[in-house]
Amino acid sequence: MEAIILQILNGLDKGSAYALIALGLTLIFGTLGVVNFAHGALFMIGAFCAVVMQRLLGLSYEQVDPTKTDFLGNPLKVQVPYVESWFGPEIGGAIVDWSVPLAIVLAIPVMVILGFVMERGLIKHFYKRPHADQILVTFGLAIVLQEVIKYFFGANPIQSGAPAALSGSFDFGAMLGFDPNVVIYPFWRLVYFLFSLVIIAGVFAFLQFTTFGMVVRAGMADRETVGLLGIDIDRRFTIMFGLAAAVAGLAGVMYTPILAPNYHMGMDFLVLSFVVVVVGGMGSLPGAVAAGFLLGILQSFASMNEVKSIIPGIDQVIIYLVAIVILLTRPRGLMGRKGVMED
Amino acid sequence: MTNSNLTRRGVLKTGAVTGAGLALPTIFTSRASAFTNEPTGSTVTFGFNVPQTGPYAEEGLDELRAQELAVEHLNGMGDGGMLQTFSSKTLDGTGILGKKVQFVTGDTQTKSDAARAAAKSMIEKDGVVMINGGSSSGVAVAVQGLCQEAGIIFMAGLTHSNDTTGKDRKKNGFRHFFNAYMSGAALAPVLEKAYGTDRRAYHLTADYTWGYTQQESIQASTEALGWQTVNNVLTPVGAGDFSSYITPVLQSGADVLILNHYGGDMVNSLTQAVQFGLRDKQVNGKQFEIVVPLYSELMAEGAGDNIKGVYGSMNWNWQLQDPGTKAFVKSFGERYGRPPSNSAHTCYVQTLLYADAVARAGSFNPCAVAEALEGFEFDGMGNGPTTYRAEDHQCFKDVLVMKGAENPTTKFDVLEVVEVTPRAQVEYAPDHPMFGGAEASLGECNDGA
Amino acid sequence: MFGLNAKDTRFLLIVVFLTLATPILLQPFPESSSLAQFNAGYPDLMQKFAIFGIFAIGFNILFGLTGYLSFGHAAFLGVGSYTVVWMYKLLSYNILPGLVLSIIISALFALVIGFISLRRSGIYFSILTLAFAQMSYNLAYSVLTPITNGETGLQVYTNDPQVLMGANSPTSPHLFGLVMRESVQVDMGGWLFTFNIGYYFCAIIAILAFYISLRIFRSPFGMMLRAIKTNQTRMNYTGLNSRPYTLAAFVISGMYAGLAGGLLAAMDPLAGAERMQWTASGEVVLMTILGGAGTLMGPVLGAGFIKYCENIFSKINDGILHSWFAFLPDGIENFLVTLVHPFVGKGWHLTLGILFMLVVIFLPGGLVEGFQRISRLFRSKRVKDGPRRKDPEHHPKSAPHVAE
Amino acid sequence: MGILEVKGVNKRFGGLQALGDVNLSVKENTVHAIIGPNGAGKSTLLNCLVGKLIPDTGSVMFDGQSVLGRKPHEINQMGISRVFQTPEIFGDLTVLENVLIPCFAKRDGAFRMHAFETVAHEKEIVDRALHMLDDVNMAEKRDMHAASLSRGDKRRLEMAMCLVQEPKLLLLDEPTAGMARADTNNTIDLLRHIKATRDITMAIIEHDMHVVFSLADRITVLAQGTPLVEDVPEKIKGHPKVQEAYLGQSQHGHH
Repeated sequence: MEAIILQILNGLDKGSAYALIALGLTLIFGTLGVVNFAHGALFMIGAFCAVVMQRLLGLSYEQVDPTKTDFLGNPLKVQVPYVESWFGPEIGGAIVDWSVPLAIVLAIPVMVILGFVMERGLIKHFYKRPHADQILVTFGLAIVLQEVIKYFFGANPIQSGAPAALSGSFDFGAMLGFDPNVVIYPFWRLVYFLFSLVIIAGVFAFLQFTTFGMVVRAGMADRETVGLLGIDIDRRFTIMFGLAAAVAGLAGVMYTPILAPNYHMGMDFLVLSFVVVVVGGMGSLPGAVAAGFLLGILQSFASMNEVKSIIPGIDQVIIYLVAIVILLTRPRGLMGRKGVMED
Repeated sequence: MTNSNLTRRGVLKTGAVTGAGLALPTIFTSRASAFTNEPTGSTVTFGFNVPQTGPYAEEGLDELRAQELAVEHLNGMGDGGMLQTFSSKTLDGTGILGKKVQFVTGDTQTKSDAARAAAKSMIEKDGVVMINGGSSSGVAVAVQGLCQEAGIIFMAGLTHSNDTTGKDRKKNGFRHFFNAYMSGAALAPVLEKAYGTDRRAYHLTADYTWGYTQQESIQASTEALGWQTVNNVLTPVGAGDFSSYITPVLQSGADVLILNHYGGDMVNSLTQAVQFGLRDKQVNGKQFEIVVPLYSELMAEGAGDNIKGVYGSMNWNWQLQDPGTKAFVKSFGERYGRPPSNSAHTCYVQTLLYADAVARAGSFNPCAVAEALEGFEFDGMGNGPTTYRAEDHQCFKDVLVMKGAENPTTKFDVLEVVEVTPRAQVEYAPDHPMFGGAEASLGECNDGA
Repeated sequence: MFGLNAKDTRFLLIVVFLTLATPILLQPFPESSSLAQFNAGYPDLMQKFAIFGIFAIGFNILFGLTGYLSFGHAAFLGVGSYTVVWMYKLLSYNILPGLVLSIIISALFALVIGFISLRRSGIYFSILTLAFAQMSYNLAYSVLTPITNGETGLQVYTNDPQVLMGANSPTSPHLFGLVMRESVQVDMGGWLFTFNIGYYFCAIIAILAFYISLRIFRSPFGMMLRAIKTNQTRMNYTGLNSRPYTLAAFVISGMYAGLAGGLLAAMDPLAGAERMQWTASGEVVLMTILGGAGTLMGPVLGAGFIKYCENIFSKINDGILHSWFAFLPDGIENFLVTLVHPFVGKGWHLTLGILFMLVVIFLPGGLVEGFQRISRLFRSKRVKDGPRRKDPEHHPKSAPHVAE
Repeated sequence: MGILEVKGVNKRFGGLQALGDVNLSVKENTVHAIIGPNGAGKSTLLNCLVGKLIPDTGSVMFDGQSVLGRKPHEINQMGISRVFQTPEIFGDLTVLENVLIPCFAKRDGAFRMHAFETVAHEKEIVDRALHMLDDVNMAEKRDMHAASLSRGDKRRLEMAMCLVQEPKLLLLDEPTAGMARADTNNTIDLLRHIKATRDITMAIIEHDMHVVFSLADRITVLAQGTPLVEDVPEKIKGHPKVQEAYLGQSQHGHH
């Protein structure tokens, strides 16, 4: 029982990341009709916003510490972050410590602008091109983005931890009355789960309750008609692209304490997120979210020793297996609309 | 920084052949030369095959730095590095056998296929006499096989799997790096001292060949201490999120988690295990502990604070205090502004060892070189007295047991040496069952002729 | 000749000539010149050109003609390689049984995967093929290690049965004694040419593969495949069942991939699991698009281009850059090296990505379209009023006479 | 006994009765028009004939065989060709290839692995296709890309693609929808020409009364999914029920 609860928790957490990425992907597909293979790269760039923030806050000057030596036997130059010398070691240290949440402030404008530039500069020209062309050009873009990041940040994973206050864990099982020390859960994963719920709710509320969202939803249903009403749907779609990029970026920022960012994480997540979107049904926002959580939980269950001992390697293929079964039994995924992406 | 003049073919450069070519095409198969890529000009070309793209690119870069440095030292540039401390004095800083050393590089991408393609390109196009480097066992075994077929010498880089000098050992291949068995043998006494003999270990193992051999080795040596192995769970390579594999650990009653992971997987699994609070727990009345049997500096750096107090093993570390290490660290550090990693050390040392073997053999013929390396005993290369065992071409030397430092001063000393396990403790018979047993054989030397 | 019209025959003969002369054409620079690093006429790379050419030609039969974008073709490549190595292990180093079997086994694989995946179209099809290929890769890398030797790659051990191995049989891949890795080197006044048996074996198969693809392009079957790409509704209402056509195309292209995989192992007796990874499938997509999907020659060009970059372009390191710009003043030299550095050597992926985007954006017909445009430019300069210009909107990838 | 016999066909979509007890008989070598206001069920009926929809009850017999449960390509192979409201052609192929494909389909059936034959060597088929193009006055456009044709030419090409199969029954779904008057007249002429030169049965679904009355031998009026009357054109024109249900409210002809 405890094992099941734990795996559900793990699954929800994995699922949050899948759902957030898939949500952005679906927003782009649903509004613009574009299949964006560079979406994984957006997630990756989001994660690197956290790295950049950490480095910005960690910007430091050198101070020679004569009592210590470096590896060559010279007096050690100690790096003192500016924030620490400005605000004192305590507050300064806390600021550096909170760099991941603070990176949200950086990620939102960066991602929105990146989204705008991508849409205006590239994607716009592909609305009328076949889906295969869209896949290919965004795939090319994904390669370029990942190589650029690699050029600046190298190939190693770069750790950026959660703030000390949130980096511990709590005994979730004991709270539910199970044996203590069994169902343990890290704070940050809970934060990530709640954060993703907030974002998902925010996106839905935005589409549901604002005029802007209503127009966009109408545009998703029938682009031409909305265009006839004299509404500048194109500009709104640009904004949607920025929003989708921001969602992917935020998903990336907050994920860094769980997964140390590296330049190829975008490609790793790309395949997965596409499977999620397709399982959910192309163009269906609730479908994307549901499929994200579903696949996350299924993957967690498949990783259990009990399951793996019956079917070895099931944890490596479960996602794909589920995708195949769903696509064959429900041609348009869980909640897909008819006629979408079938030509 | 000009004119490195890197890619020139070693073969067929002599005036005689070229001159004859004008009159009549000289036709010959590779049989015509004495051995593959026999250097006939005034230079000899080495091939450095390291990951330059993909997840291990940084490690490859560090290996490349070290190899460049080794070439400079062989050619008499720079301060000579370990040449000054090396026990064999055949090399004099004028190249090898009067030939200047050049090198070409290849990108393994940490994929067997790509590594072989890069190696083939260096053998066929650039005419290299040896290939050095690499950062995974799969690649090492694949390239070693290729070099055996092609008839050149292979010096493996970072490869830790028992198979490289075990069931996949080859007459043309040599390994300076230590292996999983040695890690287990070196770690066991330290773990016993730190954690006692009554422990229950839970293994998470990367689901591929290296993971299997390391897990097998560590399990064997910890069980010899009296530890129990509660479970061994295979995790997909690049899983990213290891939570579903970590959460069952506490329930299992284990009190030690052994992470048979490397690279990005190690960074993530260790970080996440710490996040799940494993190290704060008391199980069976004992403090819960994590062990990472194979460490690398770059990955330790990636894991940050999470590594504090975690035991692991290494082939070599720049913090050693012997003269060889000091000379190398100085040379490398002044050139690149950072201390060398242990895979860089291996690649550096192997380049010198190969050159020395050629000089002692008086020939570039791989069979002669192999003979010179087999059973070769040397010192002054950082690991104390070392032997290349003739039976399996594995180097035997002291192994380092490391621990994540509590108070690192820079990002370079996040690990500290806690024990130098003497060589006698990590030795094993060449027909040890983990190394292919009696069936494993080096085969015949191939010089391509 | 060969059941082709005069134009196609000429085209085929040119291809045959180029293929056979490759060892000479790819060594344009004498060994001692500093440009020798751009020579590509060494066996391994030439073999790769031919083999990935076959892979891309086959992929093009599916993607170029029917428009079905498979992201899982690398799986067949891997299956082909594993088959050949297993035949080495069981029988002997003769490549023939393995190659024949690799085509058969990959055809069976393609039949099963195609039968299931082709129940869907568009991106759903792509995802299904991707899912199958990733499953194959993940399993081959880990759980199936007893069959595939996992990460290390499947290879031959001395204790393998090799029941057909005689005392004097070659100990590396051969065709009835013709050893694949043997070469004849010819040195001609500083130029070095390597004529490798393995390459010529691949080249002959590649020519056959090309010929078959040419015949398919010109056949009613090929026309049906193009019809499927442009309008499946009309196809069905014309009394044609598109499913068996697409399945046939899928299986044929799977067989090509299996053959290519088999040849990889025939040239180099090792089969790595990475061959099946989705990025390997992506690579053949890149090759086909870069060269020109739906054209006959495009995929081969694309394959050659990418393999050239991977093996030659990637070797340009800073030292070489410095030697190029050495004649310039130091400041400018360093500036230029810094500028070029990210794009060459280990940064070649970046160049590839940018190039690929440019091709998709501006040259939907790939490199072939680029060549056509250039040659049209020259032609229209010569002929004053110019030939009738084609509709700029029309993409040559679907034109019937795609041989150029 | 007609070549096409529709008996008691019902089709519901959720709560909507799209077709209610439709009976229809199309006699060989006649032009039979089906008319009705928007939403009368014309398209649903057509889709039931070609295999795109399966009726809930009833039977559809063509040439003595049931078409129900067969796929569109099987129904085509039985001898039914279809012209769409917006011409469905192979846009990326040349005009000639567009006509070649139905020729192959007619000769070789739904699938044949003719990968090693050469299109250009199939003299008989190429001749037949060229002859057909001649017949619809498109011979000189044979090498053009079908997508670059004018709308009228596309319609003509589609017609040629259907006719070259010599179908026993040609279904036309509003063949003049959206056309200018001149194009409409051209199409009428083309259809008349077809009717005059071949033994062919046609069923036309049409809005445009001008087209219907210039071509049809018999007319069925459909309203709310049920046939109202069926008769010769002259009778239909003056029929009060029709006036009331259809003509009265949609005198504007085509939309």
